[in-house]
Amino acid sequence: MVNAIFIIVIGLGTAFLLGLLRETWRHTAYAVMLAALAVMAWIAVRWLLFFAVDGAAPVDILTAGTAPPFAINLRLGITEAVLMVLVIVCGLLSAVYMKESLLRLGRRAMSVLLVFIMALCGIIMTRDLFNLFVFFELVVIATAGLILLSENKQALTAGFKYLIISQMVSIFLLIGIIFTYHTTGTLNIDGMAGTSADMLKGAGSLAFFLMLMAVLIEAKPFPANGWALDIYESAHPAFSALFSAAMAGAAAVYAVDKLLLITGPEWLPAVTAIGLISFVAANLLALAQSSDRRTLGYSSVGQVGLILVVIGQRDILGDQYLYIAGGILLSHAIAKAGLYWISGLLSQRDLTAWSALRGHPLLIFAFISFIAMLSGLPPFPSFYAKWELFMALAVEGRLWIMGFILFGALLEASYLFRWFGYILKRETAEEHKDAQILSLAPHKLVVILTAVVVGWGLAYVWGEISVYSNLLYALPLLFALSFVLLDWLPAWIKNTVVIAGMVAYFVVTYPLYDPLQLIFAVIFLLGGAVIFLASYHAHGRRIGFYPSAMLMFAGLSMLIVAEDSFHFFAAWEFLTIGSYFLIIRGKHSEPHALSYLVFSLGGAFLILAGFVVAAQGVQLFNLESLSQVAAPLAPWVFLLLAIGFMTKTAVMGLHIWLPGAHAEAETDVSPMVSGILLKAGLFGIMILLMNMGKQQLYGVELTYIMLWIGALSAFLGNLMAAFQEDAKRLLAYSSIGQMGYALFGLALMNQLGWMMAMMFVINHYIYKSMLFLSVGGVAKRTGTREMYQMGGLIALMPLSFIAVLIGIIAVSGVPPLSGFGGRWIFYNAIMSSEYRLPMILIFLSGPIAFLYLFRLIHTIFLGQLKDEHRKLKEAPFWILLPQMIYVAALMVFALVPGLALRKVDAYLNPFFTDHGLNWEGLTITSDYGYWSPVSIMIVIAVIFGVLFAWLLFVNRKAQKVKQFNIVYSAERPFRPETTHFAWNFYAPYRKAMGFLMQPLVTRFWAAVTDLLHTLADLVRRFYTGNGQTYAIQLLAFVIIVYLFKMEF
Amino acid sequence: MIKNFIVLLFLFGLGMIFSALLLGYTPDSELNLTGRYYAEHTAQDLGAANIVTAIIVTYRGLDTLGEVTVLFLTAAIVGMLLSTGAGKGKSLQRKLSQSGELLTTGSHLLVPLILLLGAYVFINGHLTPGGGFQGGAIIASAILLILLTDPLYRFSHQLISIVESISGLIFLALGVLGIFFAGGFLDNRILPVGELGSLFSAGAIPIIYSLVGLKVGAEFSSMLVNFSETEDS
Amino acid sequence: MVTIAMLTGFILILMGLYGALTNHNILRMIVSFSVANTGVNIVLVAVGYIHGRTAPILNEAVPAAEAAARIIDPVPQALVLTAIVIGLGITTLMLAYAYKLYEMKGSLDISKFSELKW
Amino acid sequence: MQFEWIQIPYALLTLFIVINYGLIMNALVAKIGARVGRRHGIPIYQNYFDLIKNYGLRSSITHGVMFYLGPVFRLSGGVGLLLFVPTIYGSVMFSNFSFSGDLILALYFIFFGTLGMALGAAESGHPHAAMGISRGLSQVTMAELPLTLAVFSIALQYQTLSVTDIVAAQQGSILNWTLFTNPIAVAAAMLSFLGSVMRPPFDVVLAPQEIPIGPPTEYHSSYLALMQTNRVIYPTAKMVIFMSLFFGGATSWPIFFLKIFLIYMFAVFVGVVFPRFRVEQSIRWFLIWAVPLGILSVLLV
Repeated sequence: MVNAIFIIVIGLGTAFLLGLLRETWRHTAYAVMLAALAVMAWIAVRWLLFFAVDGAAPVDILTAGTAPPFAINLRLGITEAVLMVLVIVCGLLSAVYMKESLLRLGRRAMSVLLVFIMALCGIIMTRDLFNLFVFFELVVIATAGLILLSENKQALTAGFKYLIISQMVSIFLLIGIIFTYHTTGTLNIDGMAGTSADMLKGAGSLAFFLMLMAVLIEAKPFPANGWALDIYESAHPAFSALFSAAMAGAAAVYAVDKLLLITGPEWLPAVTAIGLISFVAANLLALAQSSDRRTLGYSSVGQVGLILVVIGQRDILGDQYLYIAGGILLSHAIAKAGLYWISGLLSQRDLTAWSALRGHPLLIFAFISFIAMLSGLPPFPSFYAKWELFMALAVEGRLWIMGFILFGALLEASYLFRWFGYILKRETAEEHKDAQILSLAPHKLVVILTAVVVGWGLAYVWGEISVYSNLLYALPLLFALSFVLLDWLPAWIKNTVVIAGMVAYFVVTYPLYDPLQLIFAVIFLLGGAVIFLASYHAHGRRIGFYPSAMLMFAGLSMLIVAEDSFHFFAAWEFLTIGSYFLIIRGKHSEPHALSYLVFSLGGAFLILAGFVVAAQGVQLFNLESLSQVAAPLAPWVFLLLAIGFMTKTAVMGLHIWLPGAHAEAETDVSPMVSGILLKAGLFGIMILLMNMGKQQLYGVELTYIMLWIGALSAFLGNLMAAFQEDAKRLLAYSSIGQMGYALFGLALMNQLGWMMAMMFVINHYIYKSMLFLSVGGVAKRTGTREMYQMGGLIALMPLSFIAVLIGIIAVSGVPPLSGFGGRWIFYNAIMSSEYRLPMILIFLSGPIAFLYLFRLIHTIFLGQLKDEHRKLKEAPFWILLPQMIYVAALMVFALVPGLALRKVDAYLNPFFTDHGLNWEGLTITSDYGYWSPVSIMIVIAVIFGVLFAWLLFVNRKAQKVKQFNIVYSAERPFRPETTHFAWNFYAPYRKAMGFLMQPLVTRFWAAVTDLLHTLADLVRRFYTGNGQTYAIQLLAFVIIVYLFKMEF
Repeated sequence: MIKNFIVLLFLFGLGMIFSALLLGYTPDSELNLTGRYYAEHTAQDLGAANIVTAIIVTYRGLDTLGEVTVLFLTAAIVGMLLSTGAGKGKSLQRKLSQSGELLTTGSHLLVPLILLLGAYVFINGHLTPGGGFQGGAIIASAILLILLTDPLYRFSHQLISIVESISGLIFLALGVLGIFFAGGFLDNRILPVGELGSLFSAGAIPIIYSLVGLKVGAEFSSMLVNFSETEDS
Repeated sequence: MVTIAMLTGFILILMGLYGALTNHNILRMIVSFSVANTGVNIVLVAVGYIHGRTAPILNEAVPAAEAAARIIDPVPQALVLTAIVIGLGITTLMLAYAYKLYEMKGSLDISKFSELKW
Repeated sequence: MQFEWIQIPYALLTLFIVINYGLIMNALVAKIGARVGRRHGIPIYQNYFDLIKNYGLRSSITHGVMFYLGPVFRLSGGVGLLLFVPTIYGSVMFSNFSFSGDLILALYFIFFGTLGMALGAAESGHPHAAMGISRGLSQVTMAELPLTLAVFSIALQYQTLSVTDIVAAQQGSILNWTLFTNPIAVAAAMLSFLGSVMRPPFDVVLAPQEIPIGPPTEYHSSYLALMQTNRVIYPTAKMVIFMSLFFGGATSWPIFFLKIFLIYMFAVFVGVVFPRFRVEQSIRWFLIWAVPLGILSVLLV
């Protein structure tokens, strides 16, 4: 094995060597530099493999032939090796990326870059305090040099600010070091750790404080980080990448970690607090940014803050410490470097200018991978890391830390995904229309793609070393990811593969499911396959559609079979992200997709919190063990999980994302996210209730509250649906109502209630998918979703009409279709419930459903046909086909509900005290009543058939009259627009009940976001841009931390 | 005014920290662990009479390498910064009045002496107070003197750069030799330790320190030259 | 004696910082930082001083055998040398930057260079 | 109970009786209304004439499929509703198809005809039709609520959803009627009943036909005949439910006739006394007067 000191020797030697070359031999110099970096990387990688694969113990590298503490020694263990590989590889890639700039500035710049990398390695390896200082100063100076690589003139000012700061830092550091030395008699970190008792009191403690502050400031904590943001913003992007990933992310943070060895746990809380504040504040401030690189800077500050938190929590993390810190650190480093590298391809600095990436699927995939890494989404290392971190925090009861982290992470995800929305949806600003914003140099692309590959590789590695099974081995996920590679195929081939895959997966996994899971599996997999039939209508390649859709379905199918909380949550995240990508594909869905994502992630974080609190450190926490959660925690766990799941089902209060998201999605996406995705939330609630049952918090029964929430959602959802002008929004609000019913049924906590919910699950899938497809088909033909602009389409689109007709009969619960079954079970269920008041709302919402249903069918298909629509054709075949399948399915389900529900009924029996239903014969009986779907159907069909036949017979000569051949107050109407009564259809109802329509919830959430943005905008004024002010802030930071620390 | 007051306030806080340090400070009466080791072992292990030099060049040689690199970097960056100037090399040279005869002659007389002194200081760094940095600084002062007397005097950047690089490389190479022929990187005992107090003693320390001296001299000179050339524009 | 040196050092640091944080002129700031650096260096050296002892150079006056009882702590002396050189490096860089900044704006007022902010 | 073929003629018999009864009762009510207004009114057999005449007419125009189907839906709803509820308590003959489902089936099947009718009328393209439907549906949302609550209340009271069982529980004495055992629920239900029979003061829904048209105007000849048939069956069928739930049901046809008539007269009396409400007024009226009664009845059971 090559001595690791050669990393430093080669770096430095090459830097010196470059001075011998002629100024004009720039390409030679560049090649030499790359070679040197490559050799350094090779050495580091060799060591890494040595430690990781062979499990070797850390080695000490002595200098001067004298043992420490009398001479400087370096140490190389697995941590150091990982960090050095990160630093050097990042440096190498950045060097490749910066080719032009380096060649422009010549060999001196290359020397500086080499020294920069070398010094970072030095910081990582050294075990000597003063040596640490020297390497830090080298980094500072090299930074001041590398800033010149930027073409931005302002970079100079940023560099100068950094020099000012580093002056302050070196004062603190030197004073700290010398007094530490005086107290302990050594400069060696390990030596000091041995005398840590001295370091905890008096001057020693103060000295340590100064040192720690100095090193911390290099990690750029809020608020002493204005200078760093300026550098991030103005430096060459590849240098910013290096500065963020290697300098702040790896070296500075590791230096903090080393320093903390000296005093043990004494200073950990302070570091935690500083990290936490940085994480939350930086992510908050990033909300108000419009410059891409500055946003990344804030994000970087935030991520480093998060790593500091991990370091601060080292005392409770035990063996997992490196796994957690490493997961977050590496994800951050790769993602941030990758994003900075991408930013270098763009010539405009506005976030919206990134829309130039559109049309480059590879870059978009890279961007997605990077923001997923930053947001801690599976399967990336940060996901595993955060999970383990929260597990540990929950065991120790440090829940407030967890809360802050989750809040910050939510803010972070908000702006990252908002940015993603810009990429997909924003138009480039007018003045830049002609300018070439994106320039794709091959070597830069190679660098970016390397980062993507490494990121996914690490995802694999982290999965391998986690105690859970590797997420990347999950078949559905692999299937989904394979579509990233297959995306060049035409859509119809991919569609066929998808349908075949889903059906095959269902067939293969069929024996695994219990009856409850089976219902969901049928809906998710087979139901999904049916919706995909509609996707055949799309032409071309439909780039991005299949990976996203399959990611969602992968999540769904993994969710059903998940046995422990980790896999459940991972599946949950997959389906959330997949569905987000699906939703954002809609034409105007950018803001809605974002609000969907923010709410979903917020909900997901609550679920995460619930799970880890429940697990109390048990790593493979079986979902069934939720029932064994002890008393004081149980209701809180219940609360967290319930709110999390209810976000997905869009209960009133957390619903504002749904209408936009479902309405703006593409024609075949709306049924997926409405008919299928919403069920995931219900599935979660079922798992929760089945295992935790009724919980009481401060004497209030939580399921009772749920009951109210369900009823309220059903009522208000229906009510709002009645007032929509947009057909798809109407259906979306209707979904809120329907989910309210289902939630209500579950919260009744009796078997019939659950049967009702299952009934709703199945029904809602069928009819909502069908309605969304029909309405989508109509909207496709008419080019609008405003219902009042349609009308009279029945003759032109009879099949769509039939689907809607059957759909609304089913939704309304009118016999003989299957909706009635749900209502019937509902009445039986509430008979045995001990609560009565919430039913009132449900009773009220039933008839309200008629309002919107009638409006849906009337204003679209009946009434007056518009002139511009006279030549419309029926919806495309592929959109109609699934609708007809649904019609058939509804009929079958209406006739023999037992087919689906019988087994579930038996399965649920042990969980509840009351009786289920009796499925003997054709009549279904409960304790209270009976219901015979087949007889109902036959009786109605016979009566209807007889009357219809008779009418046909007597009026066989009837001919259809012209459109305006109606009696109309002695006039003949002449325009369909004035004759089609459709807009504001329920004016009288609005007069009576409109007061319930105040958008209080929307206003509330708008106020919350406004508040956050205003706050961010105010706080960031703090960064005045004046280097002197930054220095004062730094001083203030140190003093304030001092006062706090001494106070407590 | 408010700003000054705030600054004062925070500096008062810092002053509090400093005073706490000062009050908590009790001067050692004995050498501490590290100091004692150096006092007792330097002579026989490394053979350097000047313990500080031994520490700088060997025990904490990595620091020194870093230090030299700091100067190297600074010189490179100053060069980079000032060579990318707006009107670099284009503007007319200012007419400077000739330096006086006395000054010119005096400096011609002094420069070799100063260079000699510098060389002496770094060659004897392991024996007497002084060393590479001091020597290098003295050498650079000679360059400064030349520049002051004749601001238009042009030094060869290439030459400075070569001196700088080669001395740096040899320093490193000597350090690496330590890995193979002695106890570790930068170990000076690749050459015989010799007799305490003589010029050819203390292993590679005199050589290294001389190289440091040359390098420091070259780097300072480079900075000075770069700064002085900005005056043209 | 040591205390006085140290006190002087600290006062220099505070003075330097005050100057650096209140003067708008970049050159003055640089000078102020130099003052503060000097203060730091004085503190560094003062820490290693032991009353009544001599410099850590072995010669006739200080034979190797008695060195441990006769010399002051050599480590701070070594450190201060490094610190001085590094301080010098940074000061040089700041000066070079100041030159470029002046070239850019025609001014040396630090508050003029605040385009990057928020 | 299972289906037997003999039930079909029995059902037709029930239908026949109810149609005749409905025709006469409607005429009687119209007559009473006219007399109260000091007019002469129609002859008692007028409805027979109208119905037969309209059945005899042929139409050669239609406004489209749903227009065609509207009356079919409508009448199917009426007939179905009648046949899903046991007409005469204790009589196998007149229990019709009540084995298909219980009270809930009847309650939801009420909407079948309404929905179909609304669809048919809407296809006529006439704005007033849509307007009338929008009003009707608006009013129904609130008018139905007290009834639903009352039904829930008595279902809780009797612990069953079977109409037959509920009637059975009220036998023996007049004091066993729900009217006396649960007066609040009955009050709520009867107020709701006012709203659902489309008589004043809650008949603004039908108002568009007075000025001068609405769905029925577009319907003519045999379409209209079907709807007229429904108009005699449907209210009766509905009142059968009320009678069974609240007024002890009927054990024989004479009691059936009497009770239905009295229930209907209740609505008629209210209608002739009160002026007409606008939709939002009637919604508020139900919300303020009927709904609290319903809630009270649910809570007190």
